[in-house]
Amino acid sequence: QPATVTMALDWTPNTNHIGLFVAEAKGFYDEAGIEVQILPYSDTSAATLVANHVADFGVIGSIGLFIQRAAGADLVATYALVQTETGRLVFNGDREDIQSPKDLDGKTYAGFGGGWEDVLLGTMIRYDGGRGEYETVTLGTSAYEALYNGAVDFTLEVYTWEGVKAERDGREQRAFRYADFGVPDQHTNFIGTTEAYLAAQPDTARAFISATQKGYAYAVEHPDEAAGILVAANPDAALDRDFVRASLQALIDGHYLRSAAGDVGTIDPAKMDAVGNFVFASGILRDADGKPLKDAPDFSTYYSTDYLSPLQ
Amino acid sequence: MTGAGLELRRVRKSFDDRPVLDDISLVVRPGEFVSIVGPSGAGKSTILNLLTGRLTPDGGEMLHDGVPLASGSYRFAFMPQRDALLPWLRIIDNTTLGLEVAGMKRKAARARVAPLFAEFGLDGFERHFPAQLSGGMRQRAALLRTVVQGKAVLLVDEPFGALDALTRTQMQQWLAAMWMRHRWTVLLITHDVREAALLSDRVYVLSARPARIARTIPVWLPHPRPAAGSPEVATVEAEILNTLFNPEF
Amino acid sequence: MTGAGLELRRVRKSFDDRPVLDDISLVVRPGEFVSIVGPSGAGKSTILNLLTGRLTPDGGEMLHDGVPLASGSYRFAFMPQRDALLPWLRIIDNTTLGLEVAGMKRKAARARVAPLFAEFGLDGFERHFPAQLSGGMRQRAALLRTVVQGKAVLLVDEPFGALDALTRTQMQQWLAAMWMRHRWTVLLITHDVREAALLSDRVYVLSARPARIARTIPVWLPHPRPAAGSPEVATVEAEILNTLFNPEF
Amino acid sequence: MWKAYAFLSALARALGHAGPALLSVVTLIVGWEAYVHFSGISPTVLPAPSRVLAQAYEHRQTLAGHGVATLQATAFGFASSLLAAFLFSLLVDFFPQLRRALFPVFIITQTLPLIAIAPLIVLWFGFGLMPKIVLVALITFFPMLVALVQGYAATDRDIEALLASMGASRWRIFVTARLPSSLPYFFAGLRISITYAVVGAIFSEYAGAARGLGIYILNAKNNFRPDLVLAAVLVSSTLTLALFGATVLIQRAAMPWTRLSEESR
Amino acid sequence: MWKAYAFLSALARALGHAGPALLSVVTLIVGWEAYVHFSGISPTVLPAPSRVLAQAYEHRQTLAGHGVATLQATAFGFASSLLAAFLFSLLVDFFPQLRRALFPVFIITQTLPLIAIAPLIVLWFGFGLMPKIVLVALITFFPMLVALVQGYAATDRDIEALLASMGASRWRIFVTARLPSSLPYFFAGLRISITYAVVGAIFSEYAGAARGLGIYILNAKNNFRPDLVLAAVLVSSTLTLALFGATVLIQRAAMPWTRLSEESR
Ligand SMILES: Nc1ncnc2c1ncn2[C@@H]1O[C@H](COP(=O)(O)OP(=O)(O)OP(=O)(O)O)[C@@H](O)[C@H]1O
Ligand SMILES: Nc1ncnc2c1ncn2[C@@H]1O[C@H](COP(=O)(O)OP(=O)(O)OP(=O)(O)O)[C@@H](O)[C@H]1O
Ligand SMILES: Cc1ncc(C[n+]2csc(CCO)c2C)c(N)n1
Ligand SMILES: [Mg+2]
Ligand SMILES: [Mg+2]
Repeated sequence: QPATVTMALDWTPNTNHIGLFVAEAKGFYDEAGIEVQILPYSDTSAATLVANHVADFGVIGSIGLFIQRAAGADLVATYALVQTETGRLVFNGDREDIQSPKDLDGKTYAGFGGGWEDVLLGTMIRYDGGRGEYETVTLGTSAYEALYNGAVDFTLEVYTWEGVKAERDGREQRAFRYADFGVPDQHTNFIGTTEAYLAAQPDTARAFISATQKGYAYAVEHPDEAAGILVAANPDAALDRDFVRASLQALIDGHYLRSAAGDVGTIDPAKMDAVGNFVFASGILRDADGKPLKDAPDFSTYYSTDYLSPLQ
Repeated sequence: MTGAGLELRRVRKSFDDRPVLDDISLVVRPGEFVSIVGPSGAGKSTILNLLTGRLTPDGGEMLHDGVPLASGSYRFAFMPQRDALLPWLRIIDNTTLGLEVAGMKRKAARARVAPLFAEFGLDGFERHFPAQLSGGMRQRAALLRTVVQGKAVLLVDEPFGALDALTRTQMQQWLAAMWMRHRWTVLLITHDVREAALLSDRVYVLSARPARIARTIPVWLPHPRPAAGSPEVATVEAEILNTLFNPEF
Repeated sequence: MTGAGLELRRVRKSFDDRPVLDDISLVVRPGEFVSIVGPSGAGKSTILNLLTGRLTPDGGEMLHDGVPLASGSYRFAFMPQRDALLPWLRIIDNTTLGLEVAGMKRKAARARVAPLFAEFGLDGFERHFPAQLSGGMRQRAALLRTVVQGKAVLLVDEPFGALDALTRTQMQQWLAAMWMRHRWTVLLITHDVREAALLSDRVYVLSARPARIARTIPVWLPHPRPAAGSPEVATVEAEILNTLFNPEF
Repeated sequence: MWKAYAFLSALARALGHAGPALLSVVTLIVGWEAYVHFSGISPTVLPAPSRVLAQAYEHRQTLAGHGVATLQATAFGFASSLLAAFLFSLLVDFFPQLRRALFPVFIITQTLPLIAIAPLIVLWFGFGLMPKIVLVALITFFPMLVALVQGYAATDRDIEALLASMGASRWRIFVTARLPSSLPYFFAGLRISITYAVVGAIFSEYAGAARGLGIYILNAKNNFRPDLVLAAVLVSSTLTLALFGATVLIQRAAMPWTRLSEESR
Repeated sequence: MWKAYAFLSALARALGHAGPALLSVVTLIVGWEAYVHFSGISPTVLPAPSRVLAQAYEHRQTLAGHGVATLQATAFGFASSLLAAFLFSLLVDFFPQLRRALFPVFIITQTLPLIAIAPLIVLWFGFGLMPKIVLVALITFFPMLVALVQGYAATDRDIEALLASMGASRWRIFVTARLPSSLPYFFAGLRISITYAVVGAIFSEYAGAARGLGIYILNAKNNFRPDLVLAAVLVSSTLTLALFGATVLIQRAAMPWTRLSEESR
């Protein structure tokens, strides 16, 4: 009787998730003796589902991890989906009035509804010499339509997904990278679970993480096959195979999935510390009672690399 | 053969091929109290609907003082089954309704109605809502609203059908007394054989649908008539009942 | 002073300190047809509610054949105001209702009721729903349901109050004929003075609330009595009405 | 012969009834189609109905699968809700004091904004059928309870007095008089609640589910496929209308006396 | 003296009425509090009511700001909905054929799952007040229209016949008889719709807005603060109950004849 692992997604299936589907399709999970059930994206964030034990694992955003951990949520990152930031600030290419982040003052931002977006944008604009004052309309999943329709001025996107799609659709876009404006580079998102789960099922966790890692590595090696797997595994999503392939290529070419050093899934302590201290300094880390943290926590407890296999 | 008052000649009316009034001829002379009695569903209310202009006859003539009734002339004051007081209007506003609809200013209408409240036993209830009145008082208010319009004929449809038997008897006697004083021209529809016998100068008995005038019964008794116990009234009642229960009619 | 039949002695009943029945004493001997007449709200239905056990008196005695009524004995068959037929039951099931509630098997109950359908003019309507019957037929079905229970006394509350005046007259005559045949013991509540005069051996006239027996009027006329036109009946009616309209009473 | 005539005239009447409705629905759809074609609006903003229909047909299997999941959630949720409403209506009918204690609590549940509550319910009850049942019940339970209690209260007092005079027990009176009296109210409530039940099930899926139209809609939306969103909406609306129609049929079957009284007088 | 007595006894009666309700609500809250404390459940799963209240108090200004935005959206949306419902009810009353054509379309709008429609409406109408108005109207318009049309139909035919016999015009009959007749139905509809209106406004904010309780809830959820989510739920429920209470008061003021008839007989 194989152990069952439930895995919650953070968005509709996309190339960030490709290793999961490849591991499933290529039988890596079977080989590891586990059965993985991938839960579709829903309005309840994967981190919440994981922290409340509704799902065993989930895709957790980087800054979300820090905020929730600080607030006492039982969350641990066990796998870095990407080695470097895939997110970026994006706006339509014809906006001559936007040349650098300080031009965003007074503009309208389509947000996803989280406290950290303010920190990110405020930091970038102020780093560039602006005031960091802009309008926010919280749109969640409608943000991109709103941007394309010109209803808002800018938003955040995942370059390797929305960005590639815009390129393929011939939509002129320009973007600012966070790291160019005072925000430390980070693993944009992780596969995470809870301390409680790791304590109770260390072997299952290891089996799942290492098989997943194998899946991502395989996807990098066999992009054509991997793209086909993602499309076939998600018939409901009606994915365009060529687009998926292009997105995967962008992930490979940018060394997002496999770093130039050859790491897949590895969590870089230096990046974690830099980002952790950055968000701590910005004052958005709050304890369980909603009070800002006084001292910087030990960020090394926020993640664990013990479950990765020493692949290389 | 024309004359003063209201006259119907060979009036017919069908609804979707279903004949309701077959052949109705009747007269109501000025100052007369005339009743129509008939089985349920015979078409009694339909006759009044023809007279108020809500319906138009399929055939026959309707004359008032010898002149054919034009549609939209609204010559008669109508008192519908039950009292049909508007629950959201105070009694004073209910009673002036006909005058106001006819275009009179509210103030003038109130001035016209106010003196009649005492006579109708409604003194002090001007500012009450209908729900605050007893069944008998409501009927008097409805009748006040009808007569104050000053129309040539009062068309009254089963005014006391919803009252309990005792109150009904009281109201019939009150109406008889009022009528003797004012000598309104009245066409009364009723189910109640005794009511017809007590109040009318003449009773038209309708057949079942399609309705014809089965019998015309003149009542030659002097007014007022006793509420119960007069053998003459009883004879009239028996005559009406015999017509109604006669299977051949 | 005890005897056969139903007897009430100095019965009193109040609702929340509001006296409704002040002092009610009456008797219904076996085979008698007794009526209670009184103003609306006097407490007539309350008397029946005491007899069916829905209410208990505050004072006085209620005896049947000389024995005090125990609560929950359900000795009398009750026919409520209007017909109270259950709309969702076919006529056959409506008429067997009392027997089935009393524990009789459905089949036996139907066998008991079936032969009576013809006599009650309901032949062929066994499988109809109440809404498919005319008002008069519904009343007959309700009465059938009442008598078939085989109880010692029938308590009948204003059976014909909701019928139009003509149908009501017909039903009164039918009931008179049925009663002559079966000689049920009946206590009838009514508003209708004529109904009381036509049907009863004795009429109790209630005062307004709090109710006392204002007058007991024996009716010594032979059955059947004519529907209208008998001066003797008219005299009884007048007597009842005089009591009711007497301001001192 | 008479039967055939009656059938034909009933059909003609039904068409006569449906005619104006069809006309306006068709007008709406044609107008929408024309607007999309002539305004040149992007199909990612407003897809044409023809496209929605074509996509619905193309993805019919997937849609059917998700539709069945939603239907299942609706059915289980609504059945539980009905059962609970009936049990509580019994309780409240036999112990009227309970009514004052319970109803305000139920009223408060009706004021809760679902979008806030749905994710919490998913957290408390997991990803399975349970949160769906709870949400559908939360939406439909109180309206059904109110319908039943109103229905009981509408029982003819005379009928109750009659049964009491026959020596009927409280329970016998309930079964023979109060319950049948409540049927028209019950069905009126049912017709409205069944509409909310479908919407509620989709809602709960949206907050977290493995399958269902809610999940499908969310995915389609994120993939910038408003045509598929609308195809799923089409399925869900059809489902709702079908359930609505079913309640009407059930009512006709369950209350023969109301039907007959119209026909044969 | 009499007045004071009447007031006191009314108060006592109100408390007598409210007593069991308060008791059960308090029991619920105390039970919840106790459960949270003794089960040791994490506050990120189920925060204690004391915590929710404390947080609501602490963030009262922010909550008030968002509450006002939601109230505004509700008010505008509901007002537009009422106006539209009244105009359509007039139309349908004066041209009854229109009813058959329009109602099926409106019925279909009631089966649309809001979660699917709300984002589309936000895209079509922007992030201002407009999409909120549209969504609130979409939810409440048809129930109000039905209430009004039912109300007109409930007019006593005798009263209409009477007015017609006096020579009253169609419009005069409408104003004097049909409109007042519809008031009880109108207010019954109002009481239900106002509840949905608030939920609808929060919903549309959730799909896209700059301010409002919906946004607050979304943010609190994304920041993993169920205590703040529930604090916002508390505000929204209070808002709903207050609006509900207001409609009851307005009804009493607008229909004095129903009130008097109980008092003074
Ligand atoms: N507008 C109408 N359209 C179709 N049929 C009608 C209309 N008005 C009345 N009828 C039918 O005409 C017949 C006579 O109705 P009417 O109301 O005149 O009877 P009635 O003698 O006043 O009865 P009741 O004594 O019960 O008041 C009935 O069968 C009724 O259904
Ligand atoms: N269960 C009750 N609780 C309180 N008051 C009651 C109750 N039953 C009757 N009453 C009151 O007692 C009085 C008499 O009522 P009852 O029904 O006996 O009158 P009634 O003579 O049958 O009237 P009607 O002729 O209108 O049927 C009324 O004022 C009524 O409001
Ligand atoms: C494929 C994909 N696209 C968009 C988001 C939404 N999102 C959440 S956080 C963030 C900004 C990254 O810094 C964005 C764009 C997602 N989660 N996954
Ligand atoms: Mg009539
Ligand atoms: Mg009574």
